[in-house]
Amino acid sequence: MNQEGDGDMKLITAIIKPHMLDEVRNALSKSGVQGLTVTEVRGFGRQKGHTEIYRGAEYSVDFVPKIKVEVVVDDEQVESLVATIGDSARTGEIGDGKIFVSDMGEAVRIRTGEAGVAAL
Amino acid sequence: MNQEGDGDMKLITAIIKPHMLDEVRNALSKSGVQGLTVTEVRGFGRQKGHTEIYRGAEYSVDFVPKIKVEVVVDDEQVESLVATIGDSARTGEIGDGKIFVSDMGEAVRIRTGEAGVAAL
Amino acid sequence: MNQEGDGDMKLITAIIKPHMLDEVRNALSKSGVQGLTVTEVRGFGRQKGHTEIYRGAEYSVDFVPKIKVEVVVDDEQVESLVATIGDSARTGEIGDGKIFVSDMGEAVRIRTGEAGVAAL
Amino acid sequence: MKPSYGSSVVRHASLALLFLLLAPYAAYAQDGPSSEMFTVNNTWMLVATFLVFIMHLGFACLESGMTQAKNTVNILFKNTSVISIGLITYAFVGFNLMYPGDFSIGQFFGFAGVGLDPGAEGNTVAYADGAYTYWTDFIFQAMFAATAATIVSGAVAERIKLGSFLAFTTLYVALIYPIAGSWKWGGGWLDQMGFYDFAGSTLVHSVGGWGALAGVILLGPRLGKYANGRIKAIAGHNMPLATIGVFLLWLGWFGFNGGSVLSADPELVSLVFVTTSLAAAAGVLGAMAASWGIQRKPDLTMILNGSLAGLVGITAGADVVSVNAAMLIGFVAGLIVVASVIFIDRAHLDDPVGAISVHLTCGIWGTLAVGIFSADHSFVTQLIGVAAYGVFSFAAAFIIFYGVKAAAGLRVGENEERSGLDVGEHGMEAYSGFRLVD
Amino acid sequence: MKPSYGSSVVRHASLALLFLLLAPYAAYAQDGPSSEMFTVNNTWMLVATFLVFIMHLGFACLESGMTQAKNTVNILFKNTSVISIGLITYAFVGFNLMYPGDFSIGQFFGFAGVGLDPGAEGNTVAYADGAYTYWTDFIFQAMFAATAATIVSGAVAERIKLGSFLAFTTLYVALIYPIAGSWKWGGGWLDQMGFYDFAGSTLVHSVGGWGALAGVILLGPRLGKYANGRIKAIAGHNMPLATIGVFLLWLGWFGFNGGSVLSADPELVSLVFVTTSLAAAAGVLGAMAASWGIQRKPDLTMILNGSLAGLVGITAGADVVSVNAAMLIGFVAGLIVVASVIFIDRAHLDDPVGAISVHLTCGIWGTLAVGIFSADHSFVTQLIGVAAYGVFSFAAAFIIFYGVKAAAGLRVGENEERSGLDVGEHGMEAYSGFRLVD
Amino acid sequence: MKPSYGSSVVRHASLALLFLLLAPYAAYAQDGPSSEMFTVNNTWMLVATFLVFIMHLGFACLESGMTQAKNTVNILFKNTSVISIGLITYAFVGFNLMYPGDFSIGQFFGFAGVGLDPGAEGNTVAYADGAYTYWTDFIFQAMFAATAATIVSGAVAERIKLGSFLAFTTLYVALIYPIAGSWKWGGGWLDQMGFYDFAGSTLVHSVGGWGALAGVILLGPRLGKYANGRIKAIAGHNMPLATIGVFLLWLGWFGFNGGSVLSADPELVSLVFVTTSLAAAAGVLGAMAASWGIQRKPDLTMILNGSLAGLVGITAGADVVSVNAAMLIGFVAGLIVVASVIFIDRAHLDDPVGAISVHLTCGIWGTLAVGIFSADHSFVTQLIGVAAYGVFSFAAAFIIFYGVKAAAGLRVGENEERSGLDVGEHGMEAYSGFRLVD
Ligand SMILES: Nc1ncnc2c1ncn2[C@@H]1O[C@H](COP(=O)(O)OP(=O)(O)O)[C@@H](O)[C@H]1O
Ligand SMILES: Nc1ncnc2c1ncn2[C@@H]1O[C@H](COP(=O)(O)OP(=O)(O)O)[C@@H](O)[C@H]1O
Ligand SMILES: Nc1ncnc2c1ncn2[C@@H]1O[C@H](COP(=O)(O)OP(=O)(O)O)[C@@H](O)[C@H]1O
Repeated sequence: MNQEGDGDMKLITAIIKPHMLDEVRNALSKSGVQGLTVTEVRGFGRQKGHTEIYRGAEYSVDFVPKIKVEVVVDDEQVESLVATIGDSARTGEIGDGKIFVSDMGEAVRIRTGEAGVAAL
Repeated sequence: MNQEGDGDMKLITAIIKPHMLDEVRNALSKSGVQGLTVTEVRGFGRQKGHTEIYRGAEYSVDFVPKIKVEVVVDDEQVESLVATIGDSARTGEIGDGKIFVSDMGEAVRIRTGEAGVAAL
Repeated sequence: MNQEGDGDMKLITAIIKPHMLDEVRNALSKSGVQGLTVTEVRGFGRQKGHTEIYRGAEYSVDFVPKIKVEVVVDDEQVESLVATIGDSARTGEIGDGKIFVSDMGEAVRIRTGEAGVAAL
Repeated sequence: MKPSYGSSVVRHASLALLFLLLAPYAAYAQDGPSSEMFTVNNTWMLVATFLVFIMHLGFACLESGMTQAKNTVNILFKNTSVISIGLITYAFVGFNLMYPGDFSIGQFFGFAGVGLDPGAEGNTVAYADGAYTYWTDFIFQAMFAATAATIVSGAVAERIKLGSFLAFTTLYVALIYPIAGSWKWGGGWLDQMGFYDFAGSTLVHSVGGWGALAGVILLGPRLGKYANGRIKAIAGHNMPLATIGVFLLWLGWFGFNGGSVLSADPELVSLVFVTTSLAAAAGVLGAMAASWGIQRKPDLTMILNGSLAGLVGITAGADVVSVNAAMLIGFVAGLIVVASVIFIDRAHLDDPVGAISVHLTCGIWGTLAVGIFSADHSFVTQLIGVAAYGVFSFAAAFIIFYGVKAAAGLRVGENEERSGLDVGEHGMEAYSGFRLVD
Repeated sequence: MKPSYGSSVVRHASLALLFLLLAPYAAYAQDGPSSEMFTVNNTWMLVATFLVFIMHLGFACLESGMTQAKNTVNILFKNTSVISIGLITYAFVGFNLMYPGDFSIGQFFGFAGVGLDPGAEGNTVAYADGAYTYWTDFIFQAMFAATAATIVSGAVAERIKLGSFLAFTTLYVALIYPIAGSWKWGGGWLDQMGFYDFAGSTLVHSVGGWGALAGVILLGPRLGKYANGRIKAIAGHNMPLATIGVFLLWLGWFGFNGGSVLSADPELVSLVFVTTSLAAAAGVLGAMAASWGIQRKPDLTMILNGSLAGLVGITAGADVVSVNAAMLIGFVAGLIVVASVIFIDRAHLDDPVGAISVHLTCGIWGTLAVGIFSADHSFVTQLIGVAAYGVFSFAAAFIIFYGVKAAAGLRVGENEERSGLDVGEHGMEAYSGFRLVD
Repeated sequence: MKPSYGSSVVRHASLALLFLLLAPYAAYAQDGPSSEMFTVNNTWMLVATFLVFIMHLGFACLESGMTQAKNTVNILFKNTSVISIGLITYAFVGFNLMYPGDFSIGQFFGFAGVGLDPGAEGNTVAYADGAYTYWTDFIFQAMFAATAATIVSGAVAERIKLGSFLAFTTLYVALIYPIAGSWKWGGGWLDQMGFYDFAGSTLVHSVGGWGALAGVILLGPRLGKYANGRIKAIAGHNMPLATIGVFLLWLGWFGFNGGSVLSADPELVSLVFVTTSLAAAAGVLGAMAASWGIQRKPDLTMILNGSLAGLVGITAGADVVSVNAAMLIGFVAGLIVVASVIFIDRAHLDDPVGAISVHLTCGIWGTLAVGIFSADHSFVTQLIGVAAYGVFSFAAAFIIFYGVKAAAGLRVGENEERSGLDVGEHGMEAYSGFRLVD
């Protein structure tokens, strides 16, 4: 693996409301992000699920549907992109979600074998 | 991003049996965890899939349904929470799953912009 | 947690084309990998979605279905496994995907409590 | 259809003729239909009744299949309720508003009183010249009644409050549909003018379609449907369900049209089967041509609409046009429905299932087609009928929807619309255990 | 229904009267029904037969829609098997147990021998006074037979072993249902006592419901259903499927009740169509009122149960109560079924689809309602019938289930129940390629 | 079935006898059927018509349920198109090719001209001796016609180009099916030889099955189906849908076989109901035994195929075999179909829904069974018929498919096949909003 790649990248993981995905993707696109990966997840947090009655019996929906957006970026972009995501995903209501940032050691583009930031 | 946040947090990722989710969530709630994210995944491991016959032809189901629980926590809580998860997810049978721990550099609450442990 | 485990492991995350999953899993199995976790995700990248017409109105499918393969491995295996994944997932077409590598601090087998590389 | 008593006598003239021709038993034919004929006629009308009943399942399947998964429970609830409300209100007031016997206000309105009463002869051969009993008459008509309201349901889906929709439905099906129906099938002014609508291209489908249009206008489009000047396609969630719906509707139409012969007359009922089937098939081909041409790829939902378009189109004249005309009417309906769906969408009228295009646009086409393809009917009279029903139904629906809106509001809140009416209105999911996206 | 030979003669008296009234051809009417009347009667009975057949699809859809996705294949397998086993065993023994002609043990038990034999006159007008042929008689009755076992299927779903269920079914449908049936429809002791059950509120639905109750008691609840003293709601996985099921059942009921007239008599069949439809509709409204009131939101599954409740309720008296009484019976059934579902759940009896509430509770209500709303029938006699069927069916079902449990076990293992019977019993998934949660 | 004019006279002899026996009104019976009998016969034939119609929904549901979710829209599109194309082409040429009246080339080919024309007597009692009208005759036959092409659709699913399939269908249904049909039902050479096929085990099902076989051979298997010498199971995506399909097919078969009596004759129609139902039920049990035995677990798709196998098997002789023979024919068909599915798969012929096994294998079995179980028919003649239809249908289908392949190609591209024909051919998803795996 190429050396320059090491430690130069970060993984930004954002847990957002499902209907904000288009906004976030648009905002990231405009900021030059060329790739990202999206997963449907369920969240448990301050935004509670709700209780419903089905055939007379109560049941609680503990988890709220969320979308996880993962994007691996060059170290330098992290701060601005975290801000971009935060701004585009914000509705101001509880449950807007979180953004996490962690280190990414290496990236490889499968098709070409390119590595590091060039692979993003 | 705020400084104190850096390096103070860990991401605990647990791969568990689907029907143990309620136990794990309850246990984590009791331990004070305020948020977590759940993903449906499929696992391949020592617990094998199975072979079935459909219309006379064999087919193998290689993957077993699993649940991935992700929770970002303050460094100090890691050890006890890993134990909590382990205890609550254990059935003693093969395929009970794994718990992974990695560093989490930063966390931001989208709604408020709070960062670091305060954002969890 | 046991000490030797610390820092000795890496998480390899590969985003691949769904129909290449069998190849990748086979290749990894042959290379001695004993466990991995798979998630259905949707990707946005150089491989674009497509535009369709439904009842006279255009709509764009922005995301392409992808599979995320996650495998936690002993540090020493990383390079060869990244190559293995790359080789088995490659079709040569755009959208073949990425492989990311990051540090994994700890691993625990829920059933036995074993930790570190022994837990994989 | 419908024993607009005047016309049914005319209709049965052909049957009478047949009797005369069948010489050997003419002796007793003079004395009216035999109990055997009464029994077979009535049996056919009851078969037609259960066929029309199953159309309500067809509507439920089509409407839920063509909308999003998160609103499915709500749609199924509405459709189950509409047929139930329709049957009960038709028993209390609808039947007697639609077939008042005597009109009290011109030939526009009459009411024969609350509830059902077969009277002394209601279930004998005397009631309808041996064609059916009073009970059969009622239940066949009752199955039709809820149809108009169900058509509205599709157009206003995915955003209307449950309670408000049910309030509208109750009033529309209990009062507006039967009053409008009395003008023709009840023997009112349009019947006397010579307006023709065999089984309800106008009386059922357009009446429903106008209600749908009023609802769509007052409700506004679904969130995001016409955001930023672009038209967003919101795909239906279950194509097999929608297809089941359409086939069940087609099946039911054999009773809808076939039963509107109001007897088991071999020639007429079989002719109606042929014109109905071929118009539906031609509608599929018309919509296939249009959608394959206009869109780049052939659209399943368009050919499903196409078959219904052909069916609605042939409904007004199924017993009076030729087989070739039936195919032409159906094919044109198939072309028209595709154009109409696209046009209505461009006009920013949000009709998730294409109800307005299928029932109103093609209902009008079918009614006018009688004036074009049947030498016995006048285009101008047909046009007057179309216009009269348009003005009355649209105005009535608009006023009711407006009143309900003022009283209780029509739309669910934004958050509810976004997360779906199933959880919002019913606290349930349609597909518990399935992973849904979006 | 059913040619409890005594009562069918009485029933047809009205038809005979009609003949007499239709003066001109009275001449040959004296000599019995014409071949035309025979043909139309028989045709109607065959239409009713295929309508009852489609109820089995209705049950399959309702039961699978109301349970979890992981048990769907198992439920579909059971339902497809039950109708098949039912038809075959009814041909071999059931028909001749239910209509033994002569009873051998009091008026409690008789058996006319193995297999089908129309005899010399079985397919002539002589067999049933021109109402139907022997073959029609058999096949119409055979379609009913499997119903009782299918009712049980819903209640014991999601945890019973396939083989054990099939063993129970075979015995229950081959022996218990027809023996019980012979008491009334076969002309046995309850028939002679004046007990009335037109189309089977008790003979079919309660018999099934008692079997369901026995099964539920012996099986115990699904894993986690009543854990920690709390009642856990386990939602059905496919509401469109459940709704299709209910509409198909309602459709089939036109044959179930309409065919139980046992001829195409215009007045009676059409009356039965009206009472049946209005009771179902009123059942929906009753359940809507109850569920909207008790729960905070209107529950689709409750109004689906409500329509079935109305249908089961009207089944005992569909031909002898007034139209207004039919609506009342249906509405009350709709209220009752909601209360019963909640009550049975609180009693920790785990019935995933509400089969006991729909078929047993409302079956009893419907049977008693005949004693209340029909002047010609005694409440006490109705009560005796209800009790007699209850004791016999419950005991028989309990014994059979108990025996099967002792021999082979009733429940699948915990792991199998958790991962679903589809994989466990069949090695298949119902929705391959769909992402399921849980 | 079918008025192969010769045989229908023979068939109606039994009816005539009945008339004679019913002494009192024999007076006018001499003059031909009464208008009442004409009406009830015709009504039954129309009921049979709508039952056959609903089989097309059955095929659509079964075929889409047994294949992958990503090809569902394509399959629904094909099925909706096939019935529509079938009806229209049958009106233009099919009916007059199948019932040419006079043959022009030996007893092999005749054509009565383009389009429909009832003539002067077409809708009177004179047309078919009071059994049905010309319109009924046409529409009943037309509903059958598209069936053969639909059978092909299932076998070639998940990889055939839409346009190429529609081209094949149009030719096969417009020309090949009716020409082949004329040999027996049109009164051609096989009819004169004494070949018997009551409702189409060979004329409909095998003709479709041979077409399916030709298509499967020319198309090749789905990607990955037989990779590396192993047989990969590709599971169907929606078992409730497949089950709905099979029950609707069974339902429709009451019209398919019951209508093939070509009158409402009480004895014959009711016998056919009994043989048809019991054969289907026995087919389920046969397939259950085979699949539970051979595979380790009972396979739902196999018992679904089993019921169809029983139905196809009984179709050739439903009116001429005993009830016990019907059960045996059905049970054996159930065994055979399981063996055939496995055998065909091992022969690397990729038939996703088992169409060849159900329709061809069991169609042959059913046709030969007439020679075995009916004393009045010759096994050798049956064999000749089977062979003749095999040679002609397979060759014709092969040539058409080959021509279409040369002209436009048969298979979609690999990428399209992988991502599904729904997006590739139609730009749509069947289950928008559902998370699909794979
Ligand atoms: N500590 C955590 N670790 C992982 N995911 C979390 C954590 N806390 C919250 N989340 C995710 O973020 C989502 C939003 O959090 P929540 O507490 O509901 O609202 P807010 O972000 O507005 O405080 C949750 O549904 C969950 O998916
Ligand atoms: N090295 C690994 N990397 C990622 N996930 C793993 C790894 N090993 C196991 N898993 C996940 O953990 C699950 C359980 O592992 P398995 O080997 O079946 O049982 P056990 O944890 O009891 O040894 C697997 O299904 C898989 O999802
Ligand atoms: N920077 C990134 N961060 C996270 N995921 C990415 C990133 N770039 C690409 N991906 C994922 O990889 C997939 C393939 O990338 P794409 O650009 O389409 O093709 P290629 O890998 O051939 O360049 C995308 O669909 C997306 O899921």
